[in-house]
Amino acid sequence: MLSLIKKINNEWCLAIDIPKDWKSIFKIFFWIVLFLMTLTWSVKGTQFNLYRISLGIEGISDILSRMFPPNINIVSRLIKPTIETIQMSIVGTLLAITLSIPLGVLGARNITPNPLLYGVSRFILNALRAVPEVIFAIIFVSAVGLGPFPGTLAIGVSSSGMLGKFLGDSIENIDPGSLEALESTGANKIQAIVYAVIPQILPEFVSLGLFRWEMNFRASTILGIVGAGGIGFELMTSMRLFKYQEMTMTLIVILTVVALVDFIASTIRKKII
Amino acid sequence: MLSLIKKINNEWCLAIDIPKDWKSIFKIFFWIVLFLMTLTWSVKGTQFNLYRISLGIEGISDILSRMFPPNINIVSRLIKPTIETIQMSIVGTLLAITLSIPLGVLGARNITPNPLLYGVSRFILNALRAVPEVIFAIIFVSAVGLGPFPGTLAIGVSSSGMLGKFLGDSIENIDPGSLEALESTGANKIQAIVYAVIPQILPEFVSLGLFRWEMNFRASTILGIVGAGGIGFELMTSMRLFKYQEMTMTLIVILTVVALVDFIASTIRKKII
Amino acid sequence: MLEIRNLSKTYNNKVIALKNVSLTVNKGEFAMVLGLSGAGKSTLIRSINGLISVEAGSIEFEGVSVSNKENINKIRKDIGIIFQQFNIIKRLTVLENVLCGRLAYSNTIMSSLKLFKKKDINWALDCIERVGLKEKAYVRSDQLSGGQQQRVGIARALAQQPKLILADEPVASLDPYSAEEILELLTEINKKEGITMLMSLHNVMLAKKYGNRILGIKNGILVFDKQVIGLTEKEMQLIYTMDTSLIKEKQQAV
Amino acid sequence: MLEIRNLSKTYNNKVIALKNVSLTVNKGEFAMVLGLSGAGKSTLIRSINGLISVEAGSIEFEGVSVSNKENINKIRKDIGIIFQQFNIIKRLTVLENVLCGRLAYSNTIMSSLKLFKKKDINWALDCIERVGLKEKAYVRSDQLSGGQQQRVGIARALAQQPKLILADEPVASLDPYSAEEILELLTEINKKEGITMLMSLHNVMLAKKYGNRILGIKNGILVFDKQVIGLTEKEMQLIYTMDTSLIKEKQQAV
Amino acid sequence: GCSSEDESVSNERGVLRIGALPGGEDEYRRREQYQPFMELLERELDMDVELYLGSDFTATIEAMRANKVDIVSYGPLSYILAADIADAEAFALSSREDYGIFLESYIIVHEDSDIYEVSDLKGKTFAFVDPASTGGYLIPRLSMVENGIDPDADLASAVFVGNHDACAAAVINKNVDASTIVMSAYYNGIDEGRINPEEIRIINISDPFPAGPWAWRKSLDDTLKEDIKRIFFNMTDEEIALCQEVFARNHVGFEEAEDSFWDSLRKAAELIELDLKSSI
Ligand SMILES: Nc1ncnc2c1ncn2[C@@H]1O[C@H](COP(=O)(O)OP(=O)(O)OP(=O)(O)O)[C@@H](O)[C@H]1O
Ligand SMILES: Nc1ncnc2c1ncn2[C@@H]1O[C@H](COP(=O)(O)OP(=O)(O)OP(=O)(O)O)[C@@H](O)[C@H]1O
Ligand SMILES: [Mg+2]
Ligand SMILES: [Mg+2]
Repeated sequence: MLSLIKKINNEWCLAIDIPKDWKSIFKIFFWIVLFLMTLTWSVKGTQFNLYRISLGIEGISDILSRMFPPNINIVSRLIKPTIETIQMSIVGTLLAITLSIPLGVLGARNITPNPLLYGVSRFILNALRAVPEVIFAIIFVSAVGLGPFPGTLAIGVSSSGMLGKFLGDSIENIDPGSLEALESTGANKIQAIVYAVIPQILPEFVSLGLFRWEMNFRASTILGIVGAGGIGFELMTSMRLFKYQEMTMTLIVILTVVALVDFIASTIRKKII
Repeated sequence: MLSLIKKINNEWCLAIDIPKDWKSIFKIFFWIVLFLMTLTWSVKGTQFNLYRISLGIEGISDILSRMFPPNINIVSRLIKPTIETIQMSIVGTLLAITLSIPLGVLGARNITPNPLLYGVSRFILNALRAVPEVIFAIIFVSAVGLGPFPGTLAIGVSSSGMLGKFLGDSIENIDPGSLEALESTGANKIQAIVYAVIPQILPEFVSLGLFRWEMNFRASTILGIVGAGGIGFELMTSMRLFKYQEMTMTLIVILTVVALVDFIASTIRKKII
Repeated sequence: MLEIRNLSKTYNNKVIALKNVSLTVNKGEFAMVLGLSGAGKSTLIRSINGLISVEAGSIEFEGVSVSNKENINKIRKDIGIIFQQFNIIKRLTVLENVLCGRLAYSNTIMSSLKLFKKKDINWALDCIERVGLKEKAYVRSDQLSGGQQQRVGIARALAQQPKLILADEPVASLDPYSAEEILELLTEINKKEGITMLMSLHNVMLAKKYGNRILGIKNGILVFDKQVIGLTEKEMQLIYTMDTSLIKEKQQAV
Repeated sequence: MLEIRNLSKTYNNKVIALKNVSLTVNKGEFAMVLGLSGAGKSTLIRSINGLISVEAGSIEFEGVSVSNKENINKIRKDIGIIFQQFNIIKRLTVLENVLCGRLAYSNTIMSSLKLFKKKDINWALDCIERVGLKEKAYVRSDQLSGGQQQRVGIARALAQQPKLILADEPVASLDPYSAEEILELLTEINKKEGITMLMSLHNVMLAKKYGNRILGIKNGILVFDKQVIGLTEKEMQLIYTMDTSLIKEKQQAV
Repeated sequence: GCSSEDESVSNERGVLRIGALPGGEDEYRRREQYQPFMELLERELDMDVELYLGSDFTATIEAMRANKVDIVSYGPLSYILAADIADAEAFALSSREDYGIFLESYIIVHEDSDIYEVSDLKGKTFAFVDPASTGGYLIPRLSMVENGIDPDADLASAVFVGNHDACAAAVINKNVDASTIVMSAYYNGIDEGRINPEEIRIINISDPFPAGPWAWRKSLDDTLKEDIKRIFFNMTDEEIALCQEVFARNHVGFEEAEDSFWDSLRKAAELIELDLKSSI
C-alpha cells in the first residue's frame, strides 16, 4: 500500500497549482474539515444507515406489491380534478412568471440599476420562498373566500420566489461580452435586457417556467385546503385511506402530465437553443 | 386610433422576417389562439378575478395584524427542530446530488451514450418527480421504521428527480464548441464531462444544489409525518392552532436559514463563475 | 476629441496591462495601435469606453470623463466599438444584431417589441450590405462563418453612426480581399464623414497603408506614437522584438 | 493518409457550404486551404474529424472511414485540431486546457482527478512554453488576451502528438512576430516529426512561405490544388475575385 | 426528534416504540407531557421507551405493519384502518369523566347564520377535518346522509382544513357556512378560550360513536403484552394525574377494549368507502 502511494507520488502529478503559502493551505484544510464534520454530525443526527435499508427490502416489496395493479376504474373520477388542477397551475404559473420578472431582473447583480434594489429584491425573493404555500392560501382565503381562486393566488405568489431567484441567477450567468457590447452602443437597461439578456436566458427560463408549472400541478394538495379539490388532494385521500391501488392510478395520471410537460419543455427548448 | 395604426405601419417596421407562406402564418396564428383559449378557460376555471382581491384588503390586513408581533419567547423551543431539519436537509440533499448525477448525465442529449438510455433516465426522472415525498416517506417507513432516517431518504430520493432534470437540461445548454474540442482530442465521455461539461455547469449546479438544500429545509413537514419533528412541523402546528404570532416567529427562523443559504450560494458562485 | 492621461491598469493586482499611457486622438484621425500579443491593446481600447475600470489615470471624450457614470451612456452612444471576440449575440439574427447599434436612437418600448423606424432598418440593412452580408440579413448569427460573424460586429458599429470607432482587430478573421474591402470602407467613412478611428491591427502592412498614425505598445507601455509618414523600419521593429533596453529608457523618461 | 471523395455539405437544406470536394493529403505534407470568408474552409476542416456530418461523400483517414462511429475516438486521437474560435474552456487554466490534449493517452480515473503522469505534464508545459505562454500556465484562460487564447488552442493540439494537425486560422489573432514564430514551430514539427498539416490561412504571403501545397476553395468548390512552387499570381487571384466563369468550367468538369 | 442512537434493535432487545399524534399541542410540549408516562413504562417494563409523534397516522400504520412500532394511541377510524392493514389490536380504551368511552360529533354554524337544520346545508360551503378523520369526516357525512343531504352533490363546496380547531375557526371567521367538530375539541376550545360558544350554534349532534383505543401490534411478545396491560389497568390515581394530559384532560381510567366495539364504525366506514368513489 505504502509503496503504491509512493509510486503515485513519483509518477503522477496534480495538474492544479497547489498553493504554497501556509495561509491558503490552512484555509483549504479548514473548509474540508468543516465540511466533513458537518456531514458526520448530520449523518448521526438523521440516523442515516445504509445497512438498515438493505434489511428493509421486505417492507418495500410488501408496500409496492400492495400498490399494484393500479385501479383503472377510478380514471373517470380523476378527470375533473385533473382538469381543475391544470387550470389552476396554468394561471398560477403565469401569475408567478409575471411577478418574478421584475424581482429577478432587479435581483441580478450585473443588470440591477442599483445595489440597494438588488438587496431588496433578493430579500423579497427569500421571504417569498420562506413562507409556505399553505400560509399564503390562508391569507388569501381571508381576502377572497374559499375556492380555487385563493389557491391559485397562493400558488402564484409562492412560486414567484423560486422563479425570481433562478431568473436572477441565470441573468448573472450570461456571457459578459454580449452585455458589454450592448452597453457599448449606449443602449439603456431595458434594451440591453431585450437584446442581450433575453436571447441568452430564454431556453433556461422556459425550461424553468415549465418545470414550475409541473411542480404547481404536482403540489396541488393546497387546493384541498381552500376547498377546491384537485388531483393532489385525491392522491392524499387515497393514500390516507390506504387505497394504494387507487393511489397508483392517480400517480400514473400525474406522471402522464409531468411527462407531457417535460416533452413540451424539451420541444420548445430544442427550437430556441 | 386608426390613423395612429396607419402611422405606425408607415413609419415603423418589424425587425423580424415575417413568414410569407400561408402555412407558417396559419401555424403561428393557431398557437396564439390556442394559448389564449387555454388561458381564458383556465382563468374561468379558477375564478381568477383581480377585483375581488382589492375587496379583500381588509381580510388580509386583519390576518397580518394577528401575525405581529412575532412571539419571541418560543425561539428557544425552535432551536432543536431547526438543527434536526438542517441535518436532515444536508444529508438528504447530498443523497439527492449523488443519485441525480448519473441520471442527469445520461439524460442529456448531447452526452448520453445512447438514445435509449436517454429515454430511460428521463422517464425515471419524471417518475421520481411525479411521486410526492410523502409517498416515498411511507415506503421507507415500512423499510426502516419511524424517525428521521426514512424522512431523509424520502427527501433524498424525491429531490433527485428535480436535480437530475435540471442537470440534464443545463448540460444540454453548454457551449457545443468546447464539447467538440474535447471530443476532437479523442477523449472519452467521462473525460469530456470532467473537462468540458463540469467547468461550464458548475456555477449553475452549485446554485441548484444549494437551492434544493434550502427547499428541503423548508419542505420538512415530511418529517412530521414520519414522527421526527422538524421546523416545518412546528410551523404547521402553530398555524393549525391559530398561534399566528408563534407562526411568524417560526417563519423568521426559516427566512434566516433561507437567507443564509442564499448568501452561501451567491458567495460560492461568485468564486467559480 | 479623446484625451488619455497617465492610464494604468493592473489585473488581479498582478498582471500589469497598461502603465502610464498618455495620448491624445484628434477628430478625423485614423490611428493604429500595434503591439505583440498580450501587450495591452485590447485593455487600452476597452478602457476608453469604460468597459474596464482603471486604477489610475483619466480618460476624457470630448471633454467629458468616461469614469463619470452619469454621462457614460451618452458617451457610449458616440463611440462605436468592434470587439476582438466579436461579442455578437449568437441567438439573434444578423439584422437584429446590427440594429443593436441603433438602440440608443430608438424608442425603448418600440425597440423592445423589435419595432424600428423604417429608416433605421434601412440604414442597418445598408450597413449589412456594405460589409457584404446582404444575403445573411435574416440568418441567425450562430450559423455564420468566423469571418461573417466578425463582419456582423463591424456592421453593428457602423450602424451606430458614432463619432469615434474603436476597433480591436476588426479584420483578423477575414481573407485579404475582404479585409482590404472593410478597411477601405472604414477609410471612406473616416474621410467622408470625419469619423475618428482608433484601431488595433496585427497586419503592419495594412496598418501603414490605411492608418495615418501608429501607436506602438509594448508590455503595457506606449513606446512610440508617430505619423505613418516618416516611420522607419527600425522604429517599427522596436515593438516586435524582445529587446527591452529601449523600453527601459522610455520608462525612465516617463 | 487522408482521402476525401466527393464531399458535399448543405446547411439547413439551404446554404451549400461544400460541393463535391475530392482531395488526397499525403503523409508529411503541409497543405494550405485558402478562400474568401464563407467559402467553406471551416466546414471542410471540421468535417474531416467528424464534427460535421456530411450528406454525401466519404472521408478516410489512414484507410478508416470517419463516419464509422466506432473508430472515431481512435481517429480523433490521431488528429489534432486548432479551431477558428479557439474553443478552449474558459474556466480551466491554461495547463488544464493543454492537458486536454493528453486525455486520450491518460487513465480515465486519474485524469478525472486531474492527476497526470509527470511526463504528460512536462510535455504539456513544454508545449505551453513553445507557444510562449510559460508565465500563464496556471492562469485561468478567460484572463488571457485574444492572441494568448488562440495560442492555448495551438498548444492543446500540439500536446496531443497527433499524426495530422487540422488548423483553422491558427494565427488570425496574433501579431506578425508571434504568427511567424508559431508557423515556424509548426513547420519544424512537420519536418522533424513528419506530422501532416492541413491549415486554412488568410495571409497569402504566409501561406506561400510555409505551405508546400495550396488548396483554393470558392463557394464550396475546390477550384485549385497545386504545389506552391509554380503557382502563378493569376491562379491565386482566382479564389479572391468575384469572377465566376472559371468556377463554372470547373463545375462542369467535375 | 427521537432519542435513541440505535433504534434498529427490536423490542426483544429492550425497546418499546410508541406512536401518537401531537393532539393539538406543539411537539415540544407534547413530548414533555409524555415524559412521566414514558418514565412509568420504562420503570415498570425495564426497557427503553421511544416516542414517535406523527402528524397523521398513515406512516405510523405502515410502521406497525412492518413491525417497526409497537403500541399506538389511535383515533377511531385510524384504528379500523390499522386493524385492517397492520394487524393492530385494541387493548385499552380511555374513559373520560364527562363523556365516557363515546364521543359525539357536532355540526356547527355561525350564530348569525340562517341555517337551522342539516337539510338547510344544501348549496352551502362546509369544512371537514380530513378524509381520515372520524368525528371530522365520517360521522358528519353520515349525519348528512341520514338527513337527506348528499354531501358530494348538495354542498356548494367542501374544504378540508386539517383539524377540529380550524373547523370551528372557519365558521367563526365566516370562511365557510358550516363545519363539523368533535365534542372533545369543542369543549377544550371553550375551556381554552379559542371558541366563544356565543358565536356558534350547534345544529346537529351525532349519535355517540366509540373513541379511539390504545392498540398494539398482534405480533408483540405475549408476556410484554401482559405487562403493558397490567400497567395500563393498574395505574394509581397519582400516576393518572401525572399522565393526565397524555390520555385526555378528563381521563379517569382505562376500560378493556374489544375489537368488535368499533363494528358500528366499520359499517359507517363502508359507507364512506362507497361515497369516496365519487369525486369530492
Ligand atoms: N480579465 C483579465 N484578467 C487578468 N489578466 C488579464 C485579463 N485580460 C487580459 N489580461 C492580461 O493582460 C495583458 C494584456 O492583455 P490585452 O488583452 O490587453 O492584450 P492584447 O494586446 O489585446 O493582446 P492580443 O493581441 O493577444 O489580443 C495580457 O498579459 C493578458 O494576459
Ligand atoms: N451552422 C451553420 N448553419 C448554417 N449555415 C452555416 C453554418 N455554419 C456555416 N454556415 C454557412 O456555410 C458557409 C461556409 O461556412 P464556413 O464556416 O465553412 O466558411 P469559412 O470558409 O470558414 O469562412 P471564414 O473564413 O469566414 O471562417 C457560410 O456561408 C456560412 O454562412
Ligand atoms: Mg486583444
Ligand atoms: Mg471559418
